Amino acid sequence: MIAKKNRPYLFIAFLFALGAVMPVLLRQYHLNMLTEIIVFALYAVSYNLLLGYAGLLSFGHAMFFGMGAFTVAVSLIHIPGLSLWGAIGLAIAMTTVVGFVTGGLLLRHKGAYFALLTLAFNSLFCAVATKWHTVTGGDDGLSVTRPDLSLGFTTINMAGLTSFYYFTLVIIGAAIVFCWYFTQTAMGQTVLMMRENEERMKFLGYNTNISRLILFTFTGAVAGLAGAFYTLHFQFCSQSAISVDMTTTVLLMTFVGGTGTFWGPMMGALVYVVLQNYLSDITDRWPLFMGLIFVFMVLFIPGGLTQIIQYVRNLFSGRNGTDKSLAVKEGSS
Amino acid sequence: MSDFPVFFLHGLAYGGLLFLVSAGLTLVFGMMNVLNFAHAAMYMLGAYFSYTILRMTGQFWLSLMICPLLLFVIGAVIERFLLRRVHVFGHVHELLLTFGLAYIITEVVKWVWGNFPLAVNVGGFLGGTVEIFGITYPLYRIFIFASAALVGIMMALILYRTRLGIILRAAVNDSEMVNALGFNVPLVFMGVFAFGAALSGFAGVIAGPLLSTYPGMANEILIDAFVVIVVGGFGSLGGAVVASLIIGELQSFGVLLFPKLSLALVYLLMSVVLIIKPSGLFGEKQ
Amino acid sequence: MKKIFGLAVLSVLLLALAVPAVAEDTIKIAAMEPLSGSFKDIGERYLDGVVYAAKVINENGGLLGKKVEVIPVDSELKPDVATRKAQNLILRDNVKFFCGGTGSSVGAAMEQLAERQNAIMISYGMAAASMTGEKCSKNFFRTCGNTDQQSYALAALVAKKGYKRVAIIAQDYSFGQEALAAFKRRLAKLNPSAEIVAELYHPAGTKDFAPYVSQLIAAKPDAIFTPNWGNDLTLLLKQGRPMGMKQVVLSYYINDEFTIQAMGDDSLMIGNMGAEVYTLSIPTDKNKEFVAKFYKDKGYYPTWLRGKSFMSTMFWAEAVKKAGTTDIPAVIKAWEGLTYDGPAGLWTMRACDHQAQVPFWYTEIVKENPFFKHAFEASAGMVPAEDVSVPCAETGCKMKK
Amino acid sequence: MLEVKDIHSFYGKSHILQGVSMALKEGELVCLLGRNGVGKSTTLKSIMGLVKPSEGSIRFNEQELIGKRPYEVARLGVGYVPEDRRIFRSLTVHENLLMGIRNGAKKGGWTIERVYEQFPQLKQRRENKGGHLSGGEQQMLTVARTLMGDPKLILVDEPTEGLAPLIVKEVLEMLAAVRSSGVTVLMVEQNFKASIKVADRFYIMGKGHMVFDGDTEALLAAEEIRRNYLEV
Repeated sequence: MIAKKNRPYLFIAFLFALGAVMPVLLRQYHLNMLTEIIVFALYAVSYNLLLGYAGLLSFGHAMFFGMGAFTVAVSLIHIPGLSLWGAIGLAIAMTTVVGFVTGGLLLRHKGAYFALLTLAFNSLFCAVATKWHTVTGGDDGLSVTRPDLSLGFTTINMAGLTSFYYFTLVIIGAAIVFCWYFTQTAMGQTVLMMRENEERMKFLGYNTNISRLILFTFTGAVAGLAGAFYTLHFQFCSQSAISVDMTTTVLLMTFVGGTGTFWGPMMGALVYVVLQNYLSDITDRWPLFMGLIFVFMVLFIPGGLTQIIQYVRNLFSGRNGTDKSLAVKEGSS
Repeated sequence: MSDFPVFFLHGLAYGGLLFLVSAGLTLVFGMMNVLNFAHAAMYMLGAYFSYTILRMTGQFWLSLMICPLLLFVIGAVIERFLLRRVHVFGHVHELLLTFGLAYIITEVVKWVWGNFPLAVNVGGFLGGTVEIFGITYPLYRIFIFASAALVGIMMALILYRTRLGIILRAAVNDSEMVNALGFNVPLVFMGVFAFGAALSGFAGVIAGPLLSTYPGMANEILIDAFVVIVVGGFGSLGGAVVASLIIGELQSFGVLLFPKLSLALVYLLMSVVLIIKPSGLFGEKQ
Repeated sequence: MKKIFGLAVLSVLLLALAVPAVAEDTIKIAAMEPLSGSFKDIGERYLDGVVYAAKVINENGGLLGKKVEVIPVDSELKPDVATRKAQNLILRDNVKFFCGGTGSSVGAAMEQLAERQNAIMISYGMAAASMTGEKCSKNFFRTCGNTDQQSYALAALVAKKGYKRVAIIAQDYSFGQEALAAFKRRLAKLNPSAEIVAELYHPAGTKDFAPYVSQLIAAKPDAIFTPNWGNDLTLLLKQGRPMGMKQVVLSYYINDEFTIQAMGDDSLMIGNMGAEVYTLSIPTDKNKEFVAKFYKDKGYYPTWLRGKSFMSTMFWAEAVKKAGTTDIPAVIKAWEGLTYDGPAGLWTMRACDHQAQVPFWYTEIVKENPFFKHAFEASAGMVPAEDVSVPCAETGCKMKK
Repeated sequence: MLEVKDIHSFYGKSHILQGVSMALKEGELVCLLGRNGVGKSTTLKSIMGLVKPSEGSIRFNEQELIGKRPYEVARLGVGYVPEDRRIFRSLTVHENLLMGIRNGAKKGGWTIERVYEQFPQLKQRRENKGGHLSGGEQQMLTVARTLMGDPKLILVDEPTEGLAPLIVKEVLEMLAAVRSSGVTVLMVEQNFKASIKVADRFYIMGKGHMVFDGDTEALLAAEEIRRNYLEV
């Protein structure tokens, strides 16, 4: 048996290996979908750091996703000769700054107030993106072409799907691992404990406001990275990347996957993208299904897919009874 | 500025409608700390019920009475059987629940009534016009403001002149304590939520003839109503009154004075208020 | 254990993606329309016309010996959604032809995608002039009029009626701005003495039009021109009329039966005028025959949207027939300069910008009409194609061939 | 009058009460002592129905309280004076007192007039907003508000926390007076030196369960218990 401590690393390694062989196994169409899943997985992971770890329900995460998406699109169009790295770097820098500034304003509130404010701010950003036609393309959006990837010793053409898929796998994969690592660090643990007992943390001398601001900025930058790849993937960016819908999308993914674990939201992203691709082909009433899934899950499986999997696993391993902890998890808020 | 009075009237009418929509929202938010995403969907439901009643009877006043009652019942059922169940899980789950409900209600409406705008005409006395400030002005717009004023005064009387009002205001401060003092807070909450729903239905009936009734009407008003809450102060009824009127006038005069900025003005106002007074104009510090 | 279980689930889900699709021997054309959301009724009517055209083609022996298959795609009126789905269709089903009528933003994004993926995008309703102007592409064809042409047609109507004071109002985004600019340009040329007494822009989806209406009335115009559509047109009239806005309204899409119904009051609409590429009351024999056949088949009329997408699809089929192949470069080449003599007159696909040169049909809304119980259009009059044409040199299109 | 038997309560995942038992006789003033975080407040909340024990029983005048909601418990005659006072900040003092009257309470007993008589300070400030009162006044107001409901038993959570020594004395005297008027009092305290002057009997809690039960003399004698379970 492998030491418990090393299991996550093994898991990560396996995921990368699995990802690496996918272009051989999958047809182009599915590879395309998988790329989208990976991008959204990072977006969902970043959101879960806020919701699942710090207990902050934000309705404004698309601000950062969209900001990253637009930064890449606008900079690629207006800065001739900008490299892929440069565009991505700009997106991260931009979202870090925006995260820090908005975080300073918004984090003065908690709970439902925070949710409401983030929603209002998201609407503001979306309105600006729609109105500022000369830069953002307004309703028409912006089309971009992926530049080639320069690695110093060689240049890789990014026009094809497979090469872009590998690029996504490596960069986004690394970002996800970094997020996971973040939760294991002292900083991450601080945030975790903060959710459980903020008063006690304050008592012990932690500045919870600063911790929260750092986390908010960090998740913003990560979402910005996801947004950057969203533009690169579709080679297109429009105001829907920054719309409130994009926030509800990530909320749904995170919630369906389960906020209780780090890996749950990734599963949520996968299910969401697959469902969206098939359901919206089958029925034009898919918002209804989305609503039903939401209500059903809130009422009966608040722990998301993770909870179901845990339940099934418990059945197999012969442990009886459901895990009490999930049912009362949010009880104290 | 000879147009001043007319544009002021325009602002009052739209501000009044905004208040009607946000009053229930802010009440529920203030009392129960639930940000009800389904509020605008219920407002839409009110408009559609009204459409059907008008088609069947042609009686606008009748639908103005029946629709809020229907929404009251729907609100009570939602609170009793859905919202209360997730209350123990905290506000995240409450928000998500109302969020899902908003989707469901919107889709059901599209299913039942179709996807295109429906015409609602008040007709009769209210459909007429009056001469005011030397121009012809639709009476209905004045009626909107009058109903908003009436609702506002009624709510203020309940809150500040009755024992129920004391209980409600106490519940805003600390609902658990009200419960521990021997009041059936769950019942109070159910009543508040249902009343909020009824108000949204009332607003829907009023809005139908002005804005026409269509599935997108919910989302369009929701963000405006949220901005009213942010600007006015979380859960403050007086704040909602002031913020609704400010936003109504801002949009009206904004169109006249800064046509290029009209959409952004509202958000600009919100940002300024947030920076200067984060808890809103009339909000208590959290 | 937990991780391994998760892995198993993940792997199964991933492998489930790899189910192979069955290839069919049809010519596929994907119709990108909003089939959910607020503009569903528009998308569905456009789609209806495309499907009907495919039926007509298939009943007459198909295209190049194959059946035409229409794939409805819900664009949700979002360019990102539309391109994502289109991309999937290209990768999965090898679809090469796309068409659509709703949302210039969707059209612009599809134009780029078509160029990148060597496909063809056909617009029978997306009207932004720039798509065949500075943004033009060899992979993009527009069979309907564009904002320039449509504004020119309405300016011609205003000049003909002799209105001197004209107020204009539009949605504040590229479509509205382009439409107003073209209208002003043309009117100044056709009738230099006409005066624009008010020019207003409002956000798309405005709820309260009162402040705008007051300004329109204050300007005391003879007529009001607006390219507004959907609820923005309904509310402008519905809120404006009771406030004393009595003037004739000239609009792009006045002949939309849904808009007229949504008013709920015919008197708001009677007297208003519009101009379109296709409208039900075109008094030609070809059109009467088409309307009669369609009505017999479906039990309802091929109102403007259905007619436009029908003719557009027929036009495309002509091009494919002429090319003799579905090979994209060949179809592009065959279509350039091709003409189609359909129910709405003679259409010519111009090679320089892929903008069809089409006549326009103007109508006035009247109470009595042979089609509906509610008010609808009177018999249409024609504005010849030459009168609304923008010369190649003025479009701004530099097509890379 | 009140009999708590072997109750277990959870707060999230943590097992806070691990078999707490205690009993109160009518007319007693009992003080529950113990260090921070051992579960004193949770015990009161469990009685009040604000926290739901998973096992055990709580009987008040022969009625089972577990499973009852807070307002039902209150209607049986249990008053709750919470930690950090929790007056209604935006209501006036007078309105706060009105909130204490519950429907169905028997007439007589505590009336507004009697409360103002007992607490003249509150009368002076009757039109002031609750949020504008001083700490001591707020504490008075919470107790007075609870008395308005004519409780047979009141649960008082750390009434002296954060108050100046002079006010502490005043508050404790007030509670003694309440007891003298015939109301049974269960008070949670950390400040054992102050409470020793007013309480008839003491319970001391260790982590999640009782470790001591006895009167003042017994407590003074049990030096080891005091050293181990009370603050140094």
